[in-house]
Amino acid sequence: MLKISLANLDALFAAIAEKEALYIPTDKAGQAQYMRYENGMKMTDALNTVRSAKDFFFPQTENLVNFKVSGKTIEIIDPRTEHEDFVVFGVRACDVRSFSILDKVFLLSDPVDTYYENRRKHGTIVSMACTRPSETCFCGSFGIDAANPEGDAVCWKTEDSLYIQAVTEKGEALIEKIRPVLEETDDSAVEAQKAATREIMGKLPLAKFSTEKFGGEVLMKVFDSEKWASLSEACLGCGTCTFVCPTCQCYDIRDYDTGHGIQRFRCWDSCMYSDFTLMAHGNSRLTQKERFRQRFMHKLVYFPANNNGEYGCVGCGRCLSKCPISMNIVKVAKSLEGDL
Amino acid sequence: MQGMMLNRAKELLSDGTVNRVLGWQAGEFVYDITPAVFETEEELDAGFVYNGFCGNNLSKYLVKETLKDGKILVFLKPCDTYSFNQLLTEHRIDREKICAIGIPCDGKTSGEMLKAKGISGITGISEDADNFVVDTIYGQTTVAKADALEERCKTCKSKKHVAYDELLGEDGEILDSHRFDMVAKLEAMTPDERFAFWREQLSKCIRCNACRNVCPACTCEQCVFDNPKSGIAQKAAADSFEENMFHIIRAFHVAGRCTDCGECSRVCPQNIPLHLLNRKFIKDINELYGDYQAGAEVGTRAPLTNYTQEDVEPSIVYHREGK
Amino acid sequence: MPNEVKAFKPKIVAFCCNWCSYAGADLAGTNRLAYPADVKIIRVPCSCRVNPMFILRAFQRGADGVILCGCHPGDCHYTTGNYYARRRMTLLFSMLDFLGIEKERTRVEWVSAAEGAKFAATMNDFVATVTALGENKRLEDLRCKE
Amino acid sequence: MQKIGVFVCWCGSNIAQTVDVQAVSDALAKEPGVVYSTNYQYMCSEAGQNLIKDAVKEYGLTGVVICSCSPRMHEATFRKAVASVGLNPYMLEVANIREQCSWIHKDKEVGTEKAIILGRAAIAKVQLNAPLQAGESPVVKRALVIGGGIAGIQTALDIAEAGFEVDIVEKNPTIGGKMTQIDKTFPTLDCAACILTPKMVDCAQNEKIHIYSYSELKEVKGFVGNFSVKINKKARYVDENKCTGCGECTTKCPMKNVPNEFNLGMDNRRAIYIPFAQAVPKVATIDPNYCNMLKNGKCGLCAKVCGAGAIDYKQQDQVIEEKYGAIVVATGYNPIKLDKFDEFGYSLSKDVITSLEFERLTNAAGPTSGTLLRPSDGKHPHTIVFVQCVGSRDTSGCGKPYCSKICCMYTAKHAMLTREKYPDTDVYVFYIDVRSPGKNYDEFYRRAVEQYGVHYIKGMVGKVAPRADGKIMVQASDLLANEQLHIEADLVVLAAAIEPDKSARPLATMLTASMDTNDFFTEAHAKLRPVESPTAGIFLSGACQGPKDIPDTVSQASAAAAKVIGLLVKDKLTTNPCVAQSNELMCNGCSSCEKVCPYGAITYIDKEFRMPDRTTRIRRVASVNPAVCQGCGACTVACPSGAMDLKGFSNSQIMAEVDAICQMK
Repeated sequence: MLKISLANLDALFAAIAEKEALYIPTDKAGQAQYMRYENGMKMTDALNTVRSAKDFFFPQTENLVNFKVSGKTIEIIDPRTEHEDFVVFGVRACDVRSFSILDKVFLLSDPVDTYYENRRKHGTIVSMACTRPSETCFCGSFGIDAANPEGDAVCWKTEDSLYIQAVTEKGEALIEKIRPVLEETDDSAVEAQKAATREIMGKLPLAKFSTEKFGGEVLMKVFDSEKWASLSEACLGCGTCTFVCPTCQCYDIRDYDTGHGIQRFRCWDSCMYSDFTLMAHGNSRLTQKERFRQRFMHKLVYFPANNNGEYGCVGCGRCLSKCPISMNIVKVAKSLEGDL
Repeated sequence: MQGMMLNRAKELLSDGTVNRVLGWQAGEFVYDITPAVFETEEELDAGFVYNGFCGNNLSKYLVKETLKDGKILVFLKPCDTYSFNQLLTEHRIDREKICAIGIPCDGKTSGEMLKAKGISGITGISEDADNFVVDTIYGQTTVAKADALEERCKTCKSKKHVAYDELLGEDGEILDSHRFDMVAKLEAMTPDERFAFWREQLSKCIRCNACRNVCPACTCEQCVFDNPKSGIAQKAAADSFEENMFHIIRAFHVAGRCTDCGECSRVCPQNIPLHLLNRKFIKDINELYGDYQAGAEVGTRAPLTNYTQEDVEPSIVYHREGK
Repeated sequence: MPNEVKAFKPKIVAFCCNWCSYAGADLAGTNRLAYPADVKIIRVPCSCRVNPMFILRAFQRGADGVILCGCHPGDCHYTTGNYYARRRMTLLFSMLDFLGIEKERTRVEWVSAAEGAKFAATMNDFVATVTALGENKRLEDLRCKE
Repeated sequence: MQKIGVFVCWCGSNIAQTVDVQAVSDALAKEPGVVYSTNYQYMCSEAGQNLIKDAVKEYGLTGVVICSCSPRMHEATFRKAVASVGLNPYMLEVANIREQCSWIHKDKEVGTEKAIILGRAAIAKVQLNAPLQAGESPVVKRALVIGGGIAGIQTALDIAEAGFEVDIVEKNPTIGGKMTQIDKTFPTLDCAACILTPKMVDCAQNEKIHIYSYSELKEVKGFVGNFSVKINKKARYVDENKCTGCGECTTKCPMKNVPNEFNLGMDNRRAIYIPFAQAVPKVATIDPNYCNMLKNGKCGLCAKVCGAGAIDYKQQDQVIEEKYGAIVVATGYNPIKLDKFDEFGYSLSKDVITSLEFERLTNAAGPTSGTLLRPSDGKHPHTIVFVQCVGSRDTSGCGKPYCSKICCMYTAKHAMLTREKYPDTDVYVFYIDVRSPGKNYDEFYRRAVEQYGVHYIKGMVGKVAPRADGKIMVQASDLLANEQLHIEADLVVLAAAIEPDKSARPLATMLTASMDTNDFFTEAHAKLRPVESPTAGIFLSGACQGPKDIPDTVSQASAAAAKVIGLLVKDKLTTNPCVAQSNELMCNGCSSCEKVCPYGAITYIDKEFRMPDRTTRIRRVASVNPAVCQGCGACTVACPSGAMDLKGFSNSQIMAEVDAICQMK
């Protein structure tokens, strides 16, 4: 176990930033968000960023291919370049887990999404254990330990110090680079904090919340539930839940006419949108009820059915606090589980 | 008030005056209220709620609800009644199918507002006349209501209901709210400062469309930004231009029609002060073409579908006071 | 001359109503009243046809200035079109200014069919103003640049 | 994707001189969708049009772009050409590379580059064009003539002759115009009144003609075939229907010292007056600036003496609304004011007069009853100096840059008549050039010099200085003899330049008709459409279009009448198919578009729609009446959902043009 005094945090960041691009969660325009580290930048006190850390590997928009048009000729240009190495610092346990969910979609099954792979390969995740979880947190429901997150390296922040430990080779390589600013210590303080956090986690209102009744087995039962109508009644059809969600992975591919060519890009899509899966014949999901149902079916039923029971949710609670009408996966699951 | 509303709703349901009730439903944590349609007294008893967190403007749901058969009861806070009138003006809702009950409002807050005060781990909230008492797993905190109010409520333009079939409680007055102070403050900045301000704010936009979808003035059958044939359809704010474009055009499309209900800013997950764009238009309209409050009356002609021969020239923008 | 800095030539889009300003532009041509080639005219039936979307679109695609010319208020071929255009543009320009975008990049000018000289003078002045401002940076879309 | 043909016109050298037409057609050939691109000397010629037609047929073109002069000039020509070979005329766009390119840019590289971009924009637009079908609109079979001078009179008579109703609006109390003030006309020397007044009477008696005298236009709305006009009939305080024109009142009115404008202020009239004996209508008018009764309610003498009881001091301006199919502008001219020309001493001496004043001094109905006498002392002048080009052909900025055209001839007339009537008079004419083209004009001028012994001196007058003894010193140079002349004159006559009447500019604005920098109305084409304004349905008659003498004016007046008749004989005009159209699927029924429509072309209907989920829904949607819509596009911007679009100028077409113009390089 290595540590650095909180007063010296700047030195740690500077040391990382010297070697690689560093992103930390900071307060910008009143919101916690990841920003590229610049000298003097402070880490946020907020529990988590509004947007999740998935942006680093699956950004909201990404160019796939460019077509350069001049007169009647079209040239095809691959915009990809080898991504620079970067470090994402301070990722919470829930968000770290989201990467393994995204990996299952983009990386671990054919075809491999080379755009995602490019970013994933060059990114090092430094996670941060939670100490003050919120009432909207329910990562525990998915077997995530907020006190001891996954990641290439893990950090714990106490009153006065930041403790850091490498978990993977990437993590070790990073710590090797910044070793001079760190000092060796035992893990007693960290263990004490873990215990404290776990105790708080147990007291959270959603500590007992579980999705275990859901999965591939109950597909039709959930799908056909009459409750979807009332649950989706007030849904605005906006994309807030999907866009703040660390595991939502749907995207649309669009062409942008630049005037001298086409940029074919992908951008996040939302199953809540009326043009989601719009095809030439029209949309198979005719009303907001079907679109709304899709999102929760995906997270609670389709994803576990296809991924050995793993749910497509990490319990970060972003949708709970951000949905304009306060409708969310917890309310949906609680409403439906009675019938299962 | 919640009790009065509940009783009246039940009466009207049971005597057949209305078939459905549009109101607010309780959630997990007191603050997470969801708009809901109640069809029976049992449903009302089980979930109907009206408290300091019932911020949602229900008027827009009437667009969808009045397409259905039967009559619906809707509870309207003073500022929601302006949206209600504007929707009537634009023929978007069917007045015949609505029973509107005006209800008082002391200003609303939200879970987000409380959390912005550093409160976390909320397990319960109770309210008295002046305060919210918030229980958390980390202890109890008392927050003065006046402090916790949403920005739009701190600068509330009116406690007066401009439309209703019946009224519960006392009607209020139109207020002198200083709601344009922040706009004026921005106007007084240099263009560079304003540019920096808006770039910082709008660069947060994730184009979730929550602002648009919640807006009672945005009831288009298909938004130009969703219509691939419009030539300006955008699914994501791919760059700074598109961030600007979306918000400028959206504000322009609702200019003269926006009642300043503030829902856009309330729902923005990134807390972008979007209402300032709308208020800028309202302020300009008031100053250049005379005071106009959208939704104050049914059937008025919006400033952008109106003119006078003596209107100021666009060049006023170059000569106006300020920087 | 590889080191020579190419003088900034602004891109100016001029929306001209068919009845007055486009005819005014024709008259400027007939009278050989020169104005910079940076100005390219788009003919619209009336100033009220110009949607703010068009103006933003022009900036997006690389315009450095956009000017809207129509009949003088009171003289609209369609009687009232320019009155609506006047309100729309006043509010739009004010909003652009509110966002910190240089207000001098947009302009409305009323030019009648008889005012060829005014058309040329207006364009000369507008080009000079926009040239002084330099490239449009605040409302640019980098994707459209090469 | 369209198959587009591009045709670049040289316009002789008008375009080709500053635009490399070959480079333009080569560059545009490379644009997507362009299958044929060429250039030709005159696209509008028959050969040029055939070139286009052949290409449409040979290449199966679905879209055509003409890079040429302004679409206001030849768009219709080209559209007709492509329509004749089966292509929808609205599949053609014109890139204006003459008025908006070659004529304003001197540098060929710059001009060429801009022409290519303008061509690209037109191609981008055509890509999105759709075939359109023209509708029809009825023609109101009534014409309006603005101005009751010889031009307006002739036009009105000719139109009425063809059987159509005509209204003349004249701002003065009588029709007749400038010609009523002229004594004799060149080159025949017949008396102006003798040839004009019968025509005035014809007008008054023609049942197809209605004269609104002492009236002015207040408002013009509408479009060709269907103008709606408000005429302000000024109060003349005399009931036109009762007044018999006996003139009793004009002899009894106690206000005797009102300057008489008919005689250019050289004598006086009363506050109630009939401008001259042959006025039409022969009706008295009270001048409210001088009438005591109107100013302070004291007098009322004219009412007392009027046997017909026609005097009405309470008369108000009256606004008359009328619909017309065509409007003719015949607003005429005026001599310029000479106060800026100190060197000619016009304001220093009463004996320095303008040519029009000279006409009055020699006219039997003039202030001197036709005897040529000096205004200052009423004595017969023995030496008269005529100065030509006063304010004409003047590039100093004081006067007018153009030649006023009529001065050479009327000065010759004045000189000749003076010498004939008063052979003891020495007559000098100072000129820059003598311009006498026209049938029998040069012969006329030569007669003045050769038979009548008028001293024509090439040279300009430098100074005209009145002397205390009443003589006027004229200092001038004789360019041919190369000497300075000092002439002691008794009378100096200045041939003042002429300019359009002041009412022309506001009128042009009302009519949305073009004017040039000198305020002359612009014709649709200087050679080919000289009597039409570029604004459809507006025609030009007489000096409002440029300086003209009487024969030219009358020819043009008849030509304009012929054009009007050609329009009025049609029962219907094909209407502009570029009208608004609402996409019902996207329409919210919010009424924004209806509120901004100036024609009331938009109504709402409740319509049943099948929804994607197989339910049906009745929705309120906008519906545009294409016969009423004029295509301004106000509704398209008022519509927030973009449901309302304008055919021919659609959102996507305009944005395609924007894109093409802004394309980054």
